[in-house]
Amino acid sequence: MSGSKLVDMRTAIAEHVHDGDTVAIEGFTHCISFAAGHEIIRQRRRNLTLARMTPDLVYDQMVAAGCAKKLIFSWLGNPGVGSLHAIRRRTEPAALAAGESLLEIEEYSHHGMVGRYVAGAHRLPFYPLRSYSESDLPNVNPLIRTVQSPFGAEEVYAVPPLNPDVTIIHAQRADTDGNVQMWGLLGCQKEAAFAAKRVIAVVEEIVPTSVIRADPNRTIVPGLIVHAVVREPLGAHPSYVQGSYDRDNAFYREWDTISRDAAATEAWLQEWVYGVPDRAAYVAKFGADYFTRLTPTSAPSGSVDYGDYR
Amino acid sequence: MSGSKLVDMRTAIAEHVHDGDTVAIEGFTHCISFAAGHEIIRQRRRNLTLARMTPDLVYDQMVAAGCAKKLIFSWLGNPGVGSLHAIRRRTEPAALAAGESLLEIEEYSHHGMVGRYVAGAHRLPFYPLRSYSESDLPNVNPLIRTVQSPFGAEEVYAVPPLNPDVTIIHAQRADTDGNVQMWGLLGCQKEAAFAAKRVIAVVEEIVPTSVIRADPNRTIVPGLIVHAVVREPLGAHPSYVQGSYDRDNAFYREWDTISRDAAATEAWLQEWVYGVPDRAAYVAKFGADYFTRLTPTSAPSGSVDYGDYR
Amino acid sequence: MSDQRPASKSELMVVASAHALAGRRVCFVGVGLPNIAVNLAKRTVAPEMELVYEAGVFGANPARLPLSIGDPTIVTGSTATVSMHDLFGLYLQGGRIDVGFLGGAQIDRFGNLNTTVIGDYAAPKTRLPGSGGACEIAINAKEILVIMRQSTRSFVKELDFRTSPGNLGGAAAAAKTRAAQGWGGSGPSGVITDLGVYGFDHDGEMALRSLHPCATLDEVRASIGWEIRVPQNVPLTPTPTAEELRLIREELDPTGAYVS
Amino acid sequence: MSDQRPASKSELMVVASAHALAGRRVCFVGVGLPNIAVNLAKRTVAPEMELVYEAGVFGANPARLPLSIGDPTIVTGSTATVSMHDLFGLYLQGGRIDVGFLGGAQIDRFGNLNTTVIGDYAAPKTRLPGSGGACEIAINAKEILVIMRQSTRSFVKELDFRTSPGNLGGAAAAAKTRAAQGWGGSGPSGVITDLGVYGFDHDGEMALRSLHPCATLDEVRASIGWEIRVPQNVPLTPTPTAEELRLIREELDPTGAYVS
Repeated sequence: MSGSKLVDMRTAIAEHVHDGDTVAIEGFTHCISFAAGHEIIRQRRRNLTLARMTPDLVYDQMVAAGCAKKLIFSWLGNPGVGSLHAIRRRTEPAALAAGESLLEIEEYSHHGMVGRYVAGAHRLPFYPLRSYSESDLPNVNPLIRTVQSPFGAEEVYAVPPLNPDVTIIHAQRADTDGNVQMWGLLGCQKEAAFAAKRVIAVVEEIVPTSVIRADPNRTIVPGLIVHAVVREPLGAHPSYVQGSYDRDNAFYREWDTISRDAAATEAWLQEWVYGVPDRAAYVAKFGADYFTRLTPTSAPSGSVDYGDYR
Repeated sequence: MSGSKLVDMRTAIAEHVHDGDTVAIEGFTHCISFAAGHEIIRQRRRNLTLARMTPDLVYDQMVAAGCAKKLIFSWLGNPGVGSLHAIRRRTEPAALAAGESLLEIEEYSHHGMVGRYVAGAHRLPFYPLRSYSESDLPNVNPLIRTVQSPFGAEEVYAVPPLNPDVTIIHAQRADTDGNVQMWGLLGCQKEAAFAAKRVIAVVEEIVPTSVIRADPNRTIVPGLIVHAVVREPLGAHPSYVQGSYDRDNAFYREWDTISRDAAATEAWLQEWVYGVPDRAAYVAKFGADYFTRLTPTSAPSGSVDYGDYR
Repeated sequence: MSDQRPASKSELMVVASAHALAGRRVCFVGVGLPNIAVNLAKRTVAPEMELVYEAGVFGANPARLPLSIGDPTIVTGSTATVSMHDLFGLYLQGGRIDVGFLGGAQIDRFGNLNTTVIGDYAAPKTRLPGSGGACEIAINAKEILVIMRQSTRSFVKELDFRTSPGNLGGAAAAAKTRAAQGWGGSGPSGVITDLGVYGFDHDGEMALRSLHPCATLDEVRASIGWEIRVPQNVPLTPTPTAEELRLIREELDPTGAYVS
Repeated sequence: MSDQRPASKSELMVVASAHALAGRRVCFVGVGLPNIAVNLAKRTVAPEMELVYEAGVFGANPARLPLSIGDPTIVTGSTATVSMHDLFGLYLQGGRIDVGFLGGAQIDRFGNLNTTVIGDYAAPKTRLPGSGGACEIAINAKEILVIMRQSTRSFVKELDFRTSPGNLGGAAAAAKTRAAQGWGGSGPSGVITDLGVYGFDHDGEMALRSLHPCATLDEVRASIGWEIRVPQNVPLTPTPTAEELRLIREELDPTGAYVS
């Protein structure tokens, strides 16, 4: 409909991510835009508030690179491996380097973080949920409060809306208008995108609008709310894209070793982030063979019929 | 996993729909289980509370047949045509027949009805929404109330959960465990099913579980919450099933004429509901040619790849 | 050879409604006349407009004129088909709809609408469809356009029931309520009838903006239940162009089912 | 020829956990040991069990052991893959989960769990992952099983932080709170460690139910930070069958990555 929103990652980040912004790079294990995270590091954004259910390696790297002043999250770890050491060094006073300050922390549960995005996306002043009861979390996070039901005497907990300045999602495909289709784990990509003031959609593949329109139930985010579309094959590595490539579990394990040491972490950032101009160069540096072993064999969904009604 | 839940419609209704129940036959224009509605009429269920966003012809027929004592809804009409005359005869005192009583009415807006199902499905004591502000609806429905946000001074409106005794949905396909897949307009099939104590899933086609598992993002209701699966081709006529058959707009218009007259309505019920033993006989009575003109040409979705990860 | 008949009142309603959509991006479509108006606008003054149907479709591309608001033709070829929870929560309440079309059985001078009952609620003379999505569209779409045929039964001094709020008792009250209750939109901006096009003055009251070429001021006044504001010099609603009439008559409603 | 080594402590944990799942229908799976336990149960005592992953999968059928809770292998071939909003709202909070597995850095005698911090919250000695879904699983799954290796650092008299409630200060308080606050479940029913299997007495306090064949009562007492209740005659945890060990060693964890 409107003109193409297709830009390269450098342009998308330069235009839509500013110092001091609240940024959500979402994707639950699946479809995490490491390509966007690395470009934010390269462009040396500062004082970001980083929101994400599971900060994962992408925020460990961004924190190590000095981009963040605050984290909003529900689970802080290297999934299946252990801790996020760079973040731990900024959250445990004993581990803090000279001249560094503690990260601000604002912490929820998974359902609470989902609820914050839902409230933001639905323009609601709060999201009610059955959680936090008899947990210490409300004691340390004043934004987890109770709400009185207008039906009966019951109270449940509530979280406030989260409206990121920019949400960045990765997915399998989009057209140049920004209509995004995704399959596999959906995480909270849709809710985080609708909650945001600006949306960057990063995809493995740009497809003609006719491909999108052939299966409209597969669309999770409409071009209406998308400001920039970036084509970035392998842009989610070391996380994965269902049907395209596997999670690089070896790298998740390797990061555990690298990130335990501040100097090794900095060296890794120099080599793999600052040392490459963009994601294409990062991919080339690994070499094509590296990704061949991460490529799954095919498991087709099959086609359904929408019917042509004239 | 568990044994097959496949039964015929007669058994499904006999076992799961009881006098006095709150029943939701959902489907927004699309996939309305007229086959279930007609079987409920044939089994002469009484004193039902009928919940549905848009009562449509199916509830007009059930009300005419004397099944209902109460309606819960958000829009009461023959979509694209006009009024539901049988229901109007039970809601307008001047039109009421001797010996009949007014239907009880509990009325919301579309978002409010959706919210009632969502609250029921999420086991929440209320659902907050931005609606009803300065409308007279809260004045005539005491279940539309305000709730105070715990963040700031704002009040929004809220509706209570709706948990039908039984929800009946129609869809394109399911396996015998009751894993249901649907495309096209999704309405509130998922939310109404999860909110219900019992679920009857009616489908055009029973498919092997492998077909379901080939495209898990297409599943809207899992077998976990389904009590009976009924195979009923053309079971949604005169409404439609995306990709299978078109909406029978001519019948929607014809019903406007039939239903204006109580005797004509009763004659129609005698011929097309009481006069046929089941949906197969109803379909046969129309004749195969009738449905040929309602069959669309093909518009395939295309297939996507989930990848085989071993 | 093209149809040379002058524009009918319905055609004038449709064309004036389409003109009111110029430059709008995202429109919540109702069935019947709004649907034709929106499709006409998309082919003329608002080519980038995205059609949203409350049934759960964004970016619809209907291959035929749908009878109902949930026709299968609005799904096939659309950019996104979603649950009604998403449609009402993310799209409408989320503030993504520029303009919503509403109609009604009754409208008052401040653009408040009744689609619920004629007579007493508990014992109505006429039971109407009710709100549907109207009462949330009224407060969450950024702007509301109303399409109604006018008569003293429909343009009334007092509504029997207020289903969907417009400018309440006037612009000052409405502005205060909108701010206090976090409404997403600014309410009704225009009313298009078979006789003319109306706007709302600074105090929130309806006023005639233009008179259709086929209508008279006497007709206008005789079919409104209050003394309607009429400017000193009433402009005429622009006559539909030959191309607009051709689109309606040949492409959008060739059988004349809606516009006749 | 099959591996004849006796069961290790980890294998005893896994097998005892699988036994605890007998007859359960819907299980919320965590990664690591719970994942192997659940898959073992599915092949032995609970063939009808449906695996639910918080990442958004119902009826998973993983072709390999996933490292993370969001591995692509849990999606391919599953019966339903849904958003996390649906997973946490419709499945968990909606009351559709029979049993949830939890672990933690600290547990107390009433089954309350800490996964947030060691030390002071604002200036922690060790920053742990936090709740994830644990604090809502704890109150919304119908029943909770805990799997943890025991030590005086983890089985403590006082939690540094209560992330997820168990039996609070005892069964009476917990029952009252569950009713008043509408919890969907009845809390912890068992704790499986590398040394034994624990249940909860009527007053809500943890008590040893069986001792693993490889463990001693002295080891048990020395690795718990309070005086653990031990029955007069402690039964031994049933020794894993050859088939159970074969399943673990040959099918579920052939590289010994999790169970060794």
